[in-house]
Amino acid sequence: MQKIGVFVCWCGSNIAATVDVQAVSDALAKEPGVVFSTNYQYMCSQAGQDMIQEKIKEYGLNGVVVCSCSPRMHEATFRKTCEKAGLNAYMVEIANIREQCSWIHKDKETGTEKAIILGRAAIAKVHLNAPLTAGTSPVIKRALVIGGGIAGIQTALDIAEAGFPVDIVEKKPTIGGKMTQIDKTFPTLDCAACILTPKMVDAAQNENINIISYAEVESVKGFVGNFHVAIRKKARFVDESKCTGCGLCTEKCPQKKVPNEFNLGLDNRRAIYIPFAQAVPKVAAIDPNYCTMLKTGKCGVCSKVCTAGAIDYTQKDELLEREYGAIVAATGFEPISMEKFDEFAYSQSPDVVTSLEFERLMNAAGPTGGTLLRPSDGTHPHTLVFVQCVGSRCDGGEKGKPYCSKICCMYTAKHAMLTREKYPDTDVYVFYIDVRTPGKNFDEFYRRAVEDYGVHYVKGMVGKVVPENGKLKVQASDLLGGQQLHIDADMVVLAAAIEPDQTARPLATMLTASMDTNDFFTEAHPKLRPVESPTAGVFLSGACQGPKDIPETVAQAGAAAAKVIGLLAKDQLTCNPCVANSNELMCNGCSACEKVCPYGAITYVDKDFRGPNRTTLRRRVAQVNPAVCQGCGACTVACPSGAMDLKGFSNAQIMAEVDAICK
Amino acid sequence: MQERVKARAIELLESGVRVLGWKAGEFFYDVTPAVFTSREEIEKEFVFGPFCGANMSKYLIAESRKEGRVGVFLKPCDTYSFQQLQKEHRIWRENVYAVGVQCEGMCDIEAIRSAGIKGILGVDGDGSTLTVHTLYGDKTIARKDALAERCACCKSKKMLGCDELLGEQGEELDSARFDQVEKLEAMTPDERFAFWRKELSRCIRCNACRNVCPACSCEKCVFDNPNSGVENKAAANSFEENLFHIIRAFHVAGRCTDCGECSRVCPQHIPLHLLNRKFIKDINELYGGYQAGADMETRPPLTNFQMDDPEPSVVHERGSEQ
Amino acid sequence: MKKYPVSQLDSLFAAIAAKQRLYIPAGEAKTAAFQPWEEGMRLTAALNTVRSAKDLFFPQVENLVNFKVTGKQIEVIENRDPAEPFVVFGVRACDCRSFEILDKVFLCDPVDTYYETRRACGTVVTLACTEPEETCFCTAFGIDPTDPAGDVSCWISGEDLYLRANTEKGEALLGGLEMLEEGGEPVTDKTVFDRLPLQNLPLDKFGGEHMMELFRRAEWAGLAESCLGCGACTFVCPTCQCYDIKEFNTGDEIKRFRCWDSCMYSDFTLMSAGQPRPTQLERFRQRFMHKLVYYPSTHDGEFGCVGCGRCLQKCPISMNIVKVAKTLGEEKP
Amino acid sequence: MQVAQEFKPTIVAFCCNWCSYAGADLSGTNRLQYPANVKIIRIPCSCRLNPMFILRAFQRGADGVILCGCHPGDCHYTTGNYYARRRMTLLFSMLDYLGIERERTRVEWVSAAEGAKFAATMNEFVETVTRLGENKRLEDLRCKSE
Repeated sequence: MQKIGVFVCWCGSNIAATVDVQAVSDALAKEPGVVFSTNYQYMCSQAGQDMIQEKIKEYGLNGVVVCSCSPRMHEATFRKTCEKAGLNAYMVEIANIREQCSWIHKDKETGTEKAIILGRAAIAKVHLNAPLTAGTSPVIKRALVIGGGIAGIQTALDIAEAGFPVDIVEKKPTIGGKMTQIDKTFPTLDCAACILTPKMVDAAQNENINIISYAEVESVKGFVGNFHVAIRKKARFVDESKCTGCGLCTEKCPQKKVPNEFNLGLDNRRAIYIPFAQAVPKVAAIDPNYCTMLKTGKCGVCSKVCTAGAIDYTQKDELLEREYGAIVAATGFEPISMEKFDEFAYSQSPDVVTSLEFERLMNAAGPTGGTLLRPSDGTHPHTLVFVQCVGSRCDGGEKGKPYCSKICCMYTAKHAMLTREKYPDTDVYVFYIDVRTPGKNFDEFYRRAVEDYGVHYVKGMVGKVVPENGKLKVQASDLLGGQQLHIDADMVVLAAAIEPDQTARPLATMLTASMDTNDFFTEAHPKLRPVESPTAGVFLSGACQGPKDIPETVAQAGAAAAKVIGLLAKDQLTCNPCVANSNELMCNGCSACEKVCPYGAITYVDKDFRGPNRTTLRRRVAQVNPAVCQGCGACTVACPSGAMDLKGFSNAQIMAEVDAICK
Repeated sequence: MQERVKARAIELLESGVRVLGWKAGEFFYDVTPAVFTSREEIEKEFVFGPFCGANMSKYLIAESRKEGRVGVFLKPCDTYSFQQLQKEHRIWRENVYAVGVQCEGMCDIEAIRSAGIKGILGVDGDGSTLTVHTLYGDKTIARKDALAERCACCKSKKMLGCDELLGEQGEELDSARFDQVEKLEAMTPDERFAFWRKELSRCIRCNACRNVCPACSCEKCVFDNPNSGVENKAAANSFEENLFHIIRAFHVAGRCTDCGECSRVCPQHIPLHLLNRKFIKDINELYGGYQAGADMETRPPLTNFQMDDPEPSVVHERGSEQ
Repeated sequence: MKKYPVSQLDSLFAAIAAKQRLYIPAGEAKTAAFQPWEEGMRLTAALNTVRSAKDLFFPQVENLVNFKVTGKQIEVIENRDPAEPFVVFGVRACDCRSFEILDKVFLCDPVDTYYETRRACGTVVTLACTEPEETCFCTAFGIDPTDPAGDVSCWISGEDLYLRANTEKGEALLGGLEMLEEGGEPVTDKTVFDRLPLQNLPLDKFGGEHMMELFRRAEWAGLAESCLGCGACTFVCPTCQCYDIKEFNTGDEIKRFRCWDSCMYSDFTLMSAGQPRPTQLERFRQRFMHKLVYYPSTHDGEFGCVGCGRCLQKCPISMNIVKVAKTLGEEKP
Repeated sequence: MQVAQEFKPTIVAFCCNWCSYAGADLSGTNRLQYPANVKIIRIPCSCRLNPMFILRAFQRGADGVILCGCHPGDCHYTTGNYYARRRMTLLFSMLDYLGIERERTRVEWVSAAEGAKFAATMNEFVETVTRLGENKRLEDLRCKSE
């Protein structure tokens, strides 16, 4: 018989308002095995925890039930508390009378009644709890960062600085990500490349960082501290170890008509190319979709001109098997496609561009060498219209995204400002729903655009853009002026919403990390654990978790790195002791459990058992590896004889809860 | 066939293996599974005839663990159980010499009795009608009426995984074995409930169905295990009747080869095979055709899945007009 | 001797049922059972029921007592089923004999009051056999199926049902049935019973004398080897009397009940020390030694079997007391 | 009808620890109401739910049982809910086959982000079961006392 203590928490008024905590602790005091029962304002406070410890000693409690908030919130807290008082951590059960009771019921009577039942269930379970001791599993001291943008680079650098080896897997031929395509950064207007490329070089030179570019993660197995990852290194047809990055091949290649993705197709590159001058690694890659040699077997110019003899048309994809202790997702974002927004004539006129394309048009390394020219006729535009929230903040969402993309207001202010600065003869209009400028020096920045640079900010949405003899007829509403505006623009710039990279969803599935409905990774806790995924050992860096600007991304990247370092700094991880174990006397050896185990934690041995009348029987029985078992319980149901049971969630315990609830 | 089987049994015995077969009883129909260890025994008591319904495969769990080899005669349907048990590592194959025996369907003495024939002393005639000798003179019955239900809708005459075959290797048959299940499915829930109450309320929890079932070969059955939470010795009320049969059917789901022993041995003639067949039918319909014991490789449906498996709500949608 | 036209059995049953609950063997042959009579219910065509008449006196599950625990208080609550008089009609001679065997067990000191009450409440109306099954061997135990005992004995002969009261209870029952007319004697033809294949069981060796010898016989191994360890034989047997006492916790009280147990079960009389009969061989031997040796040895030679033949029909592997008796009973050369 | 109004069914909701239990918490955090006769039991994964637990619940007086787990593909243990899905499908089908009201049992996939869905599901389920009335077909009278 257990000696159980019951501790009912008011959670200030969160619980006490709709649950008569006194009545609850009184009612539960009458339950069999309960020797002490009380209630207190904040059980999780130091004072509350002290009381629990005190009572454990005073009454020699060997079971504790805390009626409080969700176990997902404070189970760990109270387990530690009890452990300090010499009680095994797994002799504690939480009755969730806040999230699942006081917060969803208005009527105090109902709430109280339900709280008592939930308490009873927890007590019934504790009666059957047994002390559990956690096993340990070793930590592989190596991290994987998926995505080589500013987020991934920063995370990798910070981890590497702490002395742990990191692999960066980047699907493009170079790291750098979106930031490489950006011209200047708000609110300081300093050059993006100037601050990014040194970091890229640092990453390349750091002996703890290994960049696996032009590669993608193919499969992830294992668990925290012990992931097994297969990485597909796509064939570049260029030997990285030999290529010097001289770029001769990219000049001689006869295939000139390849849209240059770095400039978003605003100009062309060759079939063999180096994405941009500061690429890391600075190694050419052959685009198999355009290379005549690879397609027809005729050409081979690049291999002739390559003095380093780095060209290798026979190169194949390479599959790397690596082991990691932690994984960071830093898969970043993409602007959404503009197809669905034909009212802005994006597909009809080359002079309607997205903001990112505009970045390239403004960029010295861009298609126009940094002078702003209309893509259609290369003339200098005089009237520019910036359209905000294209695809952002769309209710319904069938067309765009329900969320705010967060960065558009600021980069548009930047664009407008830069345009006016470089070309004072231009008229710049910005159509907006709201201008959102929270952030250090953000609002000042926006006001400078309006006040010092005379950018015309118009509250209202653009209804239609019609290309008409070389002009773009913009039809918009001015909500404040209460009038319809008709502007003959030379260029229209669309602030396209941003969405998670397409590779994020399949990756999340591989990582068993959950995602929200917009395919952003969900964090373990929206406030308290923003850079961790609910899946242990998987961390989140940058825009893959939600829209972010550069400073935020870098900050989160560092935070993720800190978490990874904290994990890798451990030699052993204490495993979850709530694992399956098989009662060999009842095991049939039928392998059903082994088949459903996702971790391969179950193995079989032939064992001799004492049979009746001093005989021995050899039987095949299952054995569970507690370090590998993650405690899902699939095996317990697959096992017909019930030989397989789950510690902490045993058949008996769950049925006891059922009984208590249905009583 | 009787003679061929007997002759082979003797050869096997003399080659040094114990022989597991059917032993004659007081009457012509009450044959008992037995291990034969001497030639005389076989000559005197070994039978293989229309009343050798017993499925020998389950005995192999124990027999194959003993010293030396055991020879066994298996009817086509028995071979499915035989293979399923190997799949579950229950039979030590190396200690077994399996002889497949082709079968043209077993008779069921209970079927003859239900035809109102009393005091049965003997049966002969292999044709379409049987002559039954009784205390009250001779009676006749159509062979099909004397046939065991499971044989009337035999699913396969294929003999699997045997070391040798007596008689022609057979084929899988497209049997009408799901007809009764469909009939039940077509009923309203109330009718189904009434039907099963009537049947299951007769259950006396003698465990014959469980103990004869090759799939029910657990070292310790949950219903005998005081710690399982469902242990019970008698069906105290309608709930426990349901509980026992639902859980049993569930535990053998995807493993039951539909050998029909459960229904054969039920002293209360509860059509237990209709529970197992329901699962088999569902599995076939929802997850693609699967026959337990048909091969050694395929993953049993309950330890397997497809990403696009139907949702549990299909149950609600099916026949939701009711 | 009284008589009544068989054609009007319904009204006879109605008359009895009007006064007290009446059970008759009804239902289709293969699932015949003693059932509370209701309008239109017919006697089954089957010679005998699947479960014996013992159920009415010693049901498979029977409430004993309830406990209610409040704090440290344990309250004991009587919950035995109410004792109401009933009549069971159509009990065969074999089942009727089984009551004597059960009485010796349950009514000797200490008396099983649950059984006692039911016996006191029940009036047994037997029915003589005319068409035995090949599996019948009651005659081997000195039972005359054509002249059954019971409070009232009945014969169906020609168009009529003949009734004879053997006890006061019987008198009382028949006395209350005005529609009965005085009648002559039924004609009974015994010849078919002489043709019964199993009537001459070699039983001389059984009983107390050769206990240890029989216990040690090597044949047990062969007899028991294919036993599945199910309880079919036990539960259809009219004389099996073993039960287990179990408790069911409903959450607010504990119900103690008893239910039939079977010596064939692996957990039968399981003790903290373990299983006294570790293999099926011992369990199997126990059951038949009990029927043929232990029981007679303690009840002046009376066997614990009545030859109803149920186990012959119901055993999944057709192993039964007849095979055992013949194997062990026949003198070995 | 009147009775159906007053009748308060007992509902047992088994929730997987990673998605649905968190979803339930979220509906609490967002103060989304659902009837108090829903009581949640936390299990590590939907694949931990043994059919015996469901029958046990009905035996002990539950009128409806619902299982909530991660959406297929999002299982914290990768494959658990796929097995649960098959098991429950077959079990429910069998219960229906025995004539037990199919609406008493249900599976719903609720992610940690779907607090609203959780509340809605529970409201809807309680309504359905209330309409069905007391569980009679799978009851154990011994547990109905008092």
